Amino acid sequence: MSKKDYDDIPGTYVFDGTQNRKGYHLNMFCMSLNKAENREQFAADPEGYLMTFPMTDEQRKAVLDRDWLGMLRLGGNIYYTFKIAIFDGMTMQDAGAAMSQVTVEDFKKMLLDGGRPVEGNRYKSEWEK
Amino acid sequence: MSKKDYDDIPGTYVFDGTQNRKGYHLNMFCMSLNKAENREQFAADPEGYLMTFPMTDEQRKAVLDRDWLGMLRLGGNIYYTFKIAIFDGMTMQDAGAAMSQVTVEDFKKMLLDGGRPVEGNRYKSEWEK
Amino acid sequence: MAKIIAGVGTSHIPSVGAAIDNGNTQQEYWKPLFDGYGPARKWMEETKPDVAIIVFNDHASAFSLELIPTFAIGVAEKFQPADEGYGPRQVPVVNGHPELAWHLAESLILDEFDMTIVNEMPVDHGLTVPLSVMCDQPREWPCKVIPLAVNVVQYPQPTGKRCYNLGQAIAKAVESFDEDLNVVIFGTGGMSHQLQGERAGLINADFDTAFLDDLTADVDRLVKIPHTEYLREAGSEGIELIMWLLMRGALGEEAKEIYRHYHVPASNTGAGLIILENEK
Amino acid sequence: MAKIIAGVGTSHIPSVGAAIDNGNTQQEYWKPLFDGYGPARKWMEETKPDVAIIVFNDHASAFSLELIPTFAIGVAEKFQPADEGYGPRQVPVVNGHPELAWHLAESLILDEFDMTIVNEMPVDHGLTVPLSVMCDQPREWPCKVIPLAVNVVQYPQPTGKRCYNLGQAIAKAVESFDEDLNVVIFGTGGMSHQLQGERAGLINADFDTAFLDDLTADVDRLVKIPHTEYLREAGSEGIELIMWLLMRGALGEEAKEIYRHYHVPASNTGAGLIILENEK
Ligand SMILES: [Fe+3]
Ligand SMILES: [Fe+3]
Repeated sequence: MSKKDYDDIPGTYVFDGTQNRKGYHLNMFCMSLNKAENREQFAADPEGYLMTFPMTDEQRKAVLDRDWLGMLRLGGNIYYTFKIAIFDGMTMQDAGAAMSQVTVEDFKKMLLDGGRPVEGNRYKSEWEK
Repeated sequence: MSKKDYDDIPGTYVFDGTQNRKGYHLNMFCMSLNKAENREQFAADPEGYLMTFPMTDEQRKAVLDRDWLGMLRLGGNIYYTFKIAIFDGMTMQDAGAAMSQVTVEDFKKMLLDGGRPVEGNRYKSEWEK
Repeated sequence: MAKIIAGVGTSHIPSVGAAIDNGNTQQEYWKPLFDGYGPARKWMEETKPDVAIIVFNDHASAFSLELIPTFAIGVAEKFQPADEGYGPRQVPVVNGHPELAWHLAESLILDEFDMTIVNEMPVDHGLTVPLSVMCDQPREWPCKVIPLAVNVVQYPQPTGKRCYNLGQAIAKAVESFDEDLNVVIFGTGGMSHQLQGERAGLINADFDTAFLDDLTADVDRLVKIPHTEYLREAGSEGIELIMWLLMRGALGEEAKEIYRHYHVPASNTGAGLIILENEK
Repeated sequence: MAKIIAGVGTSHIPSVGAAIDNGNTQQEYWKPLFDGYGPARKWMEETKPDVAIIVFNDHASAFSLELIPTFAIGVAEKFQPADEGYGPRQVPVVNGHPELAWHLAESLILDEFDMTIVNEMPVDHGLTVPLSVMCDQPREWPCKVIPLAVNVVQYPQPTGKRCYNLGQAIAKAVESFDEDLNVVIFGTGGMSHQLQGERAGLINADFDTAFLDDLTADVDRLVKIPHTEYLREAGSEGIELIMWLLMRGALGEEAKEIYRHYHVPASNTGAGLIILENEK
């Protein structure tokens, strides 16, 4: 796909058509967890339940490993992958800490201090320094 | 609902919001006949199958009686109610004849002769003469 | 660079599909209609488009009253023929063009058309009959297809003007796609017909002929036809003709008519077919 | 004649709903946020709107990637709270206003907005949390609700400009409804937040404050903010703020700010609330 002007935002996975195509079935699995009976099935047999969706093995592994960044890279959409976090009883802070690879305490503290500042976080080039 | 400028077209049931609200469940029943298993159920027990939809008794009766005009008046949409005609093995000419209350032969003949003319059929007032 | 090379307008009558599927096209009733399809099929074979954008309406097959999109674009890899109540038509699966479809969806939304993006959609006679009209009975459809479904089932349909403008935006979006593709756009449905009510069977050949004429002679007039004029003059289902305006909008102003066929009756409908080519 | 009397902008953070549902609003973490909601709730109680048009986004609850409408208007009698994965929120059912909703749907489509009309839609925190923010925990919601769902989950979202224009068309449509109704419109979501990726936790209070200011001081600037600026400056989910522009478009140019509250953090989000009133 063509280059987009949002490609240079660091640490951000814009869910565009390319990501949609990659992550379609991964996200549809996530969505299925809206239903209590599906949550029960997934709890009882995670691997077996994942096999009922035509996802890639890499996507299934990312789900089983709770590799939150991996899921985004494989086409996951945060509004969908967060359903797995809900399933696990995690909060948005837990998920945010995992994706930004800090402890939950540090992540919460950053938010109490006003959140991650935009300064220094606008462009990939700023992260490469 | 407010008066519409299409209200004066004779013999025509414009499926607007008012009709949608009236006929919603009737039409959703019709739509269900897209599925083979539902067609089987409807064939085996028409009344029982109709009771699984929250339609009015009047709507159920119109379906059972194959009262094609009645269905339109009760909020049916032709793209939906035609599913019942398909179920019955009827063609669009059979349904057209029933709704315009002529024999199928006469209806087909009218079409072969170029169809119902628009002259004399534009306004309700033309039919009232 | 991709480009739209031509537009096809054609009715999408279910019984025309059935006549093809059941081998009845040479019967007395159907022969005059299918004789007229011959040259169009030849044109299609020679033109060999890479992609057909097919503007059609769903007839309570993929969408129900639960959710009624005004414009829905199909971005999937494949679209299966729908079961409309008789079992699915035995025609080839419809292969999509997800790259171009996503490019269109993204361009159109940023261009302020409020598209619904659809990943799963069985396609009914509205889409498969035009393919049969233009391609007969191949083992595989000869091109990729991007389905563009327009609501005509629920009043109010989008205006003819809005459809025309969407066509223009599609042409622009196709031209910004970075691959050499020849694209044909189909506008389907119509022409005059009324399926419902005591007025069922209405056909207005004068209206239809003027519509065919003005696709090249006076597009402005067509774009301004209000809904009630379609309902009154072309029958309640004649309003499907707005989909032809979407096709027309995607062509250049100077597009030329290169073929036309009109026949009454095909089932309850005035059956039209037109091919318009852009300047090369 | 119906009229839009005011607009409310508010974040729709799930954990704010949970804090209310679990009786935690007086905890140290939540108290400053909820203290600021007090005057807004009082305003809501005194204003007693008949109908609230709530502009929100669905978060993979009613809609999935199967079908993504850009703008969907709910015309049903009732909307049930959705199960988002924890079981549905224990809040009252949301009662619709089908007459006004259909009037809006018909007017907007004829006005060339390509609405999707929805008859069945469970509503998630995007809609119910704003009701809780403004009405606390009543046995019944104090007004009818027309849900207007905007796609923000799939890029590209509609532009801020398009949202603003839709708001303007809604105001016009409301005014042509033939019944005396006081209508409030809610724009929900935002403000700055990023839920995903290595940059998760981004909050930009300066951006948010300028946005609140310019809802009265410089709407033009807001309407022109491109998607990438939202993504970069307000975080990838900060783009939900386009829904506030839809609300703003439905108000008169001279609308006045009568209340504002802003607090960081609420979960991972800059939580904003604003009330704008039309001239009487
Ligand atoms: Fe059709
Ligand atoms: Fe949200």
